[in-house]
Amino acid sequence: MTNLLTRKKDKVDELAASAGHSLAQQAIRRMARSPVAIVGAVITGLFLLLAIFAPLLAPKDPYERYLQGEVVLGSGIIPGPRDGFPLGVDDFGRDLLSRLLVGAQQTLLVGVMATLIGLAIGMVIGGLAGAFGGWVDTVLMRLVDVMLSIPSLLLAISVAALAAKPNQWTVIIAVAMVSVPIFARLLRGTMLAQRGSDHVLAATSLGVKRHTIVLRHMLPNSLGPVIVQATLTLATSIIEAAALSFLGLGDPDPSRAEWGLMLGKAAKQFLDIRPELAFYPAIAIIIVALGFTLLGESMREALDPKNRR
Amino acid sequence: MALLEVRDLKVVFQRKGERPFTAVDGMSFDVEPGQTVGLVGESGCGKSVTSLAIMRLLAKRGNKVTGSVKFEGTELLSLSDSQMRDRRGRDLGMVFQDPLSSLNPVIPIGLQVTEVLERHRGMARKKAMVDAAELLDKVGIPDPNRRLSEYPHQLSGGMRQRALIAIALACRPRLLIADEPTTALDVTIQAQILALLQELVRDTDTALIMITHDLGVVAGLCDEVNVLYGGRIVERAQRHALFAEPRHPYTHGLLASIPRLDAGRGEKLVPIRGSVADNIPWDSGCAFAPRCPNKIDTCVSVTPSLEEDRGGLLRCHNPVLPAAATAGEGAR
Amino acid sequence: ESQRDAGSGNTGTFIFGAAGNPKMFDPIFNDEGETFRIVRQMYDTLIQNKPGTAELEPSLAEKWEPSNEGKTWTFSLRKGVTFHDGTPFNAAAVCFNFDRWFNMKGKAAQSQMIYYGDVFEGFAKNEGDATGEPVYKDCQAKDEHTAVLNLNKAKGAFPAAFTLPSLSMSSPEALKKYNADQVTQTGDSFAYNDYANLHPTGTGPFKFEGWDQGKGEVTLVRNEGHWTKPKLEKIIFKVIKDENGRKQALASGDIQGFDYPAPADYQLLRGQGQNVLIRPSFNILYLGINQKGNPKLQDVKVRQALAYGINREQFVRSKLAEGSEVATQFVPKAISGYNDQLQAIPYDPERAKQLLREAGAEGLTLKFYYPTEITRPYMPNPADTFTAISEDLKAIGIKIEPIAKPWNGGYKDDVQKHGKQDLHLLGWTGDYNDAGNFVGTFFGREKPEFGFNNPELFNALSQADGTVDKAAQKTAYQQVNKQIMDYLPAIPIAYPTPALVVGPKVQGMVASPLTDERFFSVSMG
Amino acid sequence: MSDEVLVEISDLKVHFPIKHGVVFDRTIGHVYAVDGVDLTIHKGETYGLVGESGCGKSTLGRAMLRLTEPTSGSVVFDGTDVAKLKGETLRKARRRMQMIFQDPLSSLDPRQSVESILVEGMRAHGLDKDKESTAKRLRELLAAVGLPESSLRKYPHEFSGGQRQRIGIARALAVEPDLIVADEPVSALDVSVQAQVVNLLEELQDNLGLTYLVIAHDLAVVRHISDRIGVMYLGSLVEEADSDALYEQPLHPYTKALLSAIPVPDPVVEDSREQILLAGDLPSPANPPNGCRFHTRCPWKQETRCDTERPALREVEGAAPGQRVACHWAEDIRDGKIKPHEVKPELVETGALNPDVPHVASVVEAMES
Amino acid sequence: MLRFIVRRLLQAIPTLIILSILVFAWLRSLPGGPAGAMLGDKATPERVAELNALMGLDQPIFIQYFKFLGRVLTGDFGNSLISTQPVLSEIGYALPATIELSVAALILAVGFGIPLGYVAARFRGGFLDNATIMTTLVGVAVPVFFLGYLLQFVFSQKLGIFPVGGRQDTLIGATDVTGFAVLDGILTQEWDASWDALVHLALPAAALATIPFAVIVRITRASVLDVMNEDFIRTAQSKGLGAPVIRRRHVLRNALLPVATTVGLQTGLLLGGAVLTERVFNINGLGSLLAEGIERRDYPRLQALILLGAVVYVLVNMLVDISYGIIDPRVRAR
Ligand SMILES: Nc1ncnc2c1ncn2[C@@H]1O[C@H](COP(=O)(O)OP(=O)(O)OP(=O)(O)O)[C@@H](O)[C@H]1O
Ligand SMILES: Nc1ncnc2c1ncn2[C@@H]1O[C@H](COP(=O)(O)OP(=O)(O)OP(=O)(O)O)[C@@H](O)[C@H]1O
Ligand SMILES: [Mg+2]
Ligand SMILES: [Mg+2]
Repeated sequence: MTNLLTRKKDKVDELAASAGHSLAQQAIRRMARSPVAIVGAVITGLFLLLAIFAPLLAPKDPYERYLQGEVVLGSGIIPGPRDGFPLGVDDFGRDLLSRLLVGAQQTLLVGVMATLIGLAIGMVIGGLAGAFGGWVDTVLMRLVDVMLSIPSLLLAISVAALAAKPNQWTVIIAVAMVSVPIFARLLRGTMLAQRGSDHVLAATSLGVKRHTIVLRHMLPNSLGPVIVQATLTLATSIIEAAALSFLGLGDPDPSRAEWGLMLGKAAKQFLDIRPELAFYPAIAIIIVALGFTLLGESMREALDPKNRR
Repeated sequence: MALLEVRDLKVVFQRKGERPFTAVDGMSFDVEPGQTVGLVGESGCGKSVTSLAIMRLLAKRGNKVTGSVKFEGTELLSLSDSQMRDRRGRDLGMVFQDPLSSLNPVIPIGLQVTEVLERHRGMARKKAMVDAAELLDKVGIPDPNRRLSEYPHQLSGGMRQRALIAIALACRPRLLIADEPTTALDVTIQAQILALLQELVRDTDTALIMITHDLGVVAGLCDEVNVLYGGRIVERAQRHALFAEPRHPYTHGLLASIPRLDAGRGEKLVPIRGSVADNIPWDSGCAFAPRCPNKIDTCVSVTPSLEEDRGGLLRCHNPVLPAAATAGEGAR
Repeated sequence: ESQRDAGSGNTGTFIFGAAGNPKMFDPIFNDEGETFRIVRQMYDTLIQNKPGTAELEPSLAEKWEPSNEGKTWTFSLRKGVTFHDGTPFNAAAVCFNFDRWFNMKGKAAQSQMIYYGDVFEGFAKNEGDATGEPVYKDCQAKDEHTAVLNLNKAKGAFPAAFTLPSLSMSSPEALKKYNADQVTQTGDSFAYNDYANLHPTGTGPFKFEGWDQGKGEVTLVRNEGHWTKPKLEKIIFKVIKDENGRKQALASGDIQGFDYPAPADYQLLRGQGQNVLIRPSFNILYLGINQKGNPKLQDVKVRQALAYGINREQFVRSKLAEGSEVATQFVPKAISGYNDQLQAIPYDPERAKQLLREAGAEGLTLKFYYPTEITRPYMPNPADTFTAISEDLKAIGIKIEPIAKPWNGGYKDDVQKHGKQDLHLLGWTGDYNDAGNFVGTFFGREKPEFGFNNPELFNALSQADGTVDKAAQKTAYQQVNKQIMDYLPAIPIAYPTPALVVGPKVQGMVASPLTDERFFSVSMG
Repeated sequence: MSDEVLVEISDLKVHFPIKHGVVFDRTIGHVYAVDGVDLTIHKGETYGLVGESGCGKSTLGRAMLRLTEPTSGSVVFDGTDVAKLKGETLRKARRRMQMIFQDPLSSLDPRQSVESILVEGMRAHGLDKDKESTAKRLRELLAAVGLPESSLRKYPHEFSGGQRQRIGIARALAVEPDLIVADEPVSALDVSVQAQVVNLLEELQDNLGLTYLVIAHDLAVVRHISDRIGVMYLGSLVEEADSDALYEQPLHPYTKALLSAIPVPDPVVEDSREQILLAGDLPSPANPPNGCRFHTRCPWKQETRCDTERPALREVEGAAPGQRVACHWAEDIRDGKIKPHEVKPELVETGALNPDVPHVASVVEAMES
Repeated sequence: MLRFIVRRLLQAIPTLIILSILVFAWLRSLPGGPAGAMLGDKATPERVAELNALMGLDQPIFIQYFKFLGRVLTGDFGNSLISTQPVLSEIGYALPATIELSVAALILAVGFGIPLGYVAARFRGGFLDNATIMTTLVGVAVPVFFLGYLLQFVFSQKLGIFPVGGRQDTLIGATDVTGFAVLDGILTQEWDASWDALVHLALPAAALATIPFAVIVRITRASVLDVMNEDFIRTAQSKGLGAPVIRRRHVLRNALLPVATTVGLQTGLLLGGAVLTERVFNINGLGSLLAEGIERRDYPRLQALILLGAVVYVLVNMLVDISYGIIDPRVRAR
């Protein structure tokens, strides 16, 4: 409004300009200097590699019950580490190491799919609200308000419980629903801000078609925070899925090698007799969630104009 | 002895992983009691940093301030933090550019004024409130008693700036630093504020450092003007001398590039080419050289020093000759 | 100043960790274990099970005699017994109880009286469309201490059914005073009256003192005059919903016992000095087969293949508690009618594959249902059970489509009503010593759960049930059990042994196959 | 410059509803941003619009281009009423009217290269027929605004403020408009750079025969580039005159005050200048004073008419041709019959309707913005 | 101010109406249905059908909804299927435990989070700052239930410092006045009972507090940093005010605005976290009511709890809005 307040901003950008080329490149450069970002990127990178190549890396078949004959739960016996089973076996005599490795793949699948679905739905809602404003916005945001007002875990539980035929996707969708309102609000906020911005006005006055403006100007410029949020959501999704497993609303195939499932089960049943069964997947989850969080936070930091000074 | 003596003031910003950046590069000037000294220059030339360095309001880390700032003979830069706090607000007042963001949005105006009275005059809140109302009245805020309990957002821009001035002048400081006090305001309001400042300074014999990028403001207000470029003073003169015969090509360029209300309309403006971003560091030559119409070979190899020139100071190898009033021609 | 009793840390207090809140304490409306455990301490039944067995022994009735081909039962009642409210227990009170149940009004009440329905089948005035002809006819107080019960037909369930905690004797005075019969419907549920919630009044060894729902504690105190001379001063049932929580509370001495510890923890618990009391099995865990689900399953060879393909031995050893055994038939050993000639089908994957080949059922894909969010005495961990069995089946070349359903989220509907499954996990805990309570319930008629129609089998079962002579009945059921195993409508997996764990100081606790533990004999050392 | 009229605005009003409500928002008032403006712009001329912040200059400019919906009134552009166009016809019509914005950075999409910025408008109107001609056109545009060809691949943040403004101008020129509305085109720029842009605008006008509406609060700049100037106060025009005439003989008290308030970079002038200091602030456009909008601050305010009757824009006898003023007492003031007097500043009520305070429905929303 | 409050109240109504529709629709579409759940082990298809007819579940859906709404508005949520007790009284019994837990967690989170966030901001970039940030990042990455077990394992099983679970020692025989164990002990001067309750609270509250704590630390830090960069802080410094005054009067108050909002938004997290924490620590609160309700499909209880959760959430956020209004005059102006 007051025309000279922009002076400050201008200077900031002048500085930014001196740094290099595109905005994304600058952000990446800033991140490359931050140890937090590096740690985050390394963790997530390793995790991704692990997930992709898990079947090749796993020394044994994660579903084969090698030592089941030696498991006697009634006497609290689950064989520990030994030759060929560096971390021991689980309560079905399956190789724990292989299960953990293959579990990375399942965990990634749950995390990524949940985030993507949440992102997709959230972006449709937020995008529509932000692009059209007015009553579309009002109606959609009320809906989002309601979703927000149900505690996230409750929402996930509700969705999971609703499934007629629970399967792996139940969990994914349940977890995805939690992030829908977050993405929707975020995108809507930035889109609305874009709506009034000068460059959108400029495009309008050039006679650019409306949908082109929305898709080419408003949306891309609103994506930064959304991408950051998505990275953070990946972390929470993995944890949330674990919580659902813990509450018994997880994957219907209980033998699937998935960290949340493994942790949920072991934390309940074997914490006293073989705590490793819970600790290994827990540590894996914590590290991966931490990796995504670190990456997301440093991305947020790097993209934040305030930090460019 | 001058009220304020700034000698060889230098501010270097140093961020981890970045090249050190010299924002203020050996600034020296004096301010006599009652005198109004102008600091003019374009955005980024170091005006604000200079004022903040004098007030010692720069962040504790990330920068290095060297040189000397003597206030009534006391070296401010070597005072302890608490000694300096005792001076700020009492001996040195300051008014900032953006009156909205410079006032705390969640505290009533009254408290923001009394705060300084309580701090330096040891007044009780009640008494301070009475004084605060008087102050607001003096800076021309109507219905001051009511305004005391209002919040900044309830005031208009001009009123906010008046409130800020009231705060700065509450303890009758000997020196007031005004950093672009009118930049965010409309011309009619700017006129009010400038008139107010002028009046207050005159009435109380306060010295004023006026920081602005608007040469017009300087022309009406200042006794002595310092023109800054790239963190250094490039020209200093009494205001009449400066406007009548600008010697530095930069000063000259500035004057030629702004449309004057009283000039004929047909005259073409003469811009300075390039922009501030094009300047080069002072250490290998004249920072203005890349944009200078009067550039000679020496300019890029020898750093000019600030030298006496017709009663003022000038930092230029090839100053504008009084006759060559149109030397800036063809700048583009 | 505080009013609480100073006697905290009282050794006469036994704190038992319950897995869930009780419903309310009117026995006739109850149907689940957490409540029955408390009800058993407050009430007596006419006949009871001898501690640690499924044999009958006197309780409120000192003698019971069938006559008229099992249609009349004469009870000689214990003398000198009073209800907790001081009113005397006599034949009139017995008849009052039977009449009360028989005459219960309101559909709500009727649909909540599950055990009554199972045993007596109908009411004086049936409401709704589901209940059948009543078995109960009338009850006469022949004298103060003789009650005569007349039935419309004989049933194999008697007299064992008189031990059901649902059929406990309540004080007629208290029932009337606290409007026990007023059951109201509110929204999607029912509400019971003060009798059930605040003033349960029986004759049992312990009296109701209070139910602190905030803390989840039910407190009972000793009934001084009870003929069993109960030793404990006080019993507190403390709700600890989490399995781990109960375990840890026991370890830290917060509680002195809890039910159904996980098999995996037995060793640990014993290491802490706790007593793990293993109940003789009175359960059956089976793998259900729905022949309508997949036509291939109608071939007995395929069903046999499944049976040969499951390594039940290993499952029982590695996943179930000690004392559990591989099932040979659909009734557990303790039941009269158990056929000890029958051998468990051995694990023989090669044979299984061959049978499948013979039946032309290679590459069979089966929808395998299992319940979640539940543990049952016969199935401590459904997911594990499912995993073990499905992995075995996969190994003989059957493809499994796992379908998990919450127990209360439609699992039973799906498998028992709609028969959506090909295979499913289920089991049964006996209510009293009666083979018909097992096999009759499973295979007594055509059911969507199993999807077969075998009139021969149905007939044999109904004849066995109608046999009044106990010895003859036993033989009949042994026959039927063999018949079932030949036909193999489902696969019996195991007889699990649910356990009970008590702290080192607890003495005199006797584990019952029917989970019918009465705490009168318990004391704190 | 010709006498041919390019734009004719009559009785244009833009009122922004102020929404506020318990459950559903109701309109509880209006911001009278533009409140009955008549204005004519001739082909090839530069019309300057000045006034204090918030007086409705930008809104007027935007309404003219239908970037803001006018509440009533008409904007006839070269024979067609822009205010009534719809859909595709409106979109097509936009080609001939372009805008330059105050903030050169925020008006450029940070993710678009200069090339794509420039081509976008051409594409929207089918002007990018083939690659070659487009490339040629781009070169022309860059040359016209004085940017090197290498700029095409660069992104907005890689340029200095002045250069960015040139990109903005090039973007407007790309669709070969007849009219350009420049909303404070230089106020975000450093003084030394301002002149470059001002000169560029003038040059382009000479070469391309453009018509400008230049909006600025800096009267000196406006006067420098404009042929005619309209002075706005609180949503309406108070005076309109040829550039020189306005300076020579301002008729409206507000114009006088405005002119006298502008500092001149010349101590001699400054020392001798007679200033008319206005009291108080611009009243809120949501709650404009009755009668003459300026009467609350007018040193020449009279007992009668001023606070009751809204003066229309009219020609005054003896004034320069084309000079119009909205003041009841313009002649008397000019002739010195009425003397200025002191004005007590009035409180300007801000608060609920204060446009400075962004309206948000909830705290969550506030956090996001 | 009053108008502001009323407005916020009224604004919550549409949200709650939509919510009630959603909850209703959700419950009706769950498999199994209340009858099946009610009959439990012995549910036969016939009995289920009978019971459904009885409870009007065969009526048109909108009639069911309006009946449902009518009951909800009169506070009648029916009886729990599991316990047969009125849901409202069940909630009444469970509420104190959850409030006690959540408040304790919130106190921990706020009490430690804000000072730590502030200190981290003050020593930005220093060791303390980095350590704090790392801690909070790790804190968010640990699943709550696992953390609970971990705390239990270390502090009660191995070290024996804290009790494993529950709210109070059974045998301490505390007098029940309000249902709030700590408060009751104070009211009746049973200090040992109060202390015992507090000791029982420590671990679950700590587990539940981790995530809100981490979030609050980071928000506080960020917002303090933001405020410290504001112009008005420079104004305050130029007045010569001492650092403590600036901190208290200028920094903290402005910095608390976003923190207050965050705290409001955390209530949702707390309710969700309580489900996990209460289960691990054997606390008979709303969370365990809920967990049990979901497990056993206790429809009356579930609908009441979800509605309650949302109402609490909406109300808390309204309170936050109002407190925002108190702290920030700019909000009040509207
Ligand atoms: N805290 C800081 N860290 C690093 N560089 C800074 C900092 N503050 C200012 N600078 C740089 O110092 C130079 C001088 O800044 P200063 O604020 O003094 O300019 P100015 O003359 O006041 O400009 P304006 O007219 O825009 O206010 C600028 O290049 C600026 O980017
Ligand atoms: N979209 C809008 N909704 C509501 N009010 C608006 C809107 N746009 C502008 N206004 C209000 O209309 C009035 C005129 O605004 P406008 O931007 O036209 O002023 P201006 O003269 O351009 O001011 P400036 O010099 O600050 O740019 C202001 O009070 C402003 O707050
Ligand atoms: Mg500055
Ligand atoms: Mg504008």
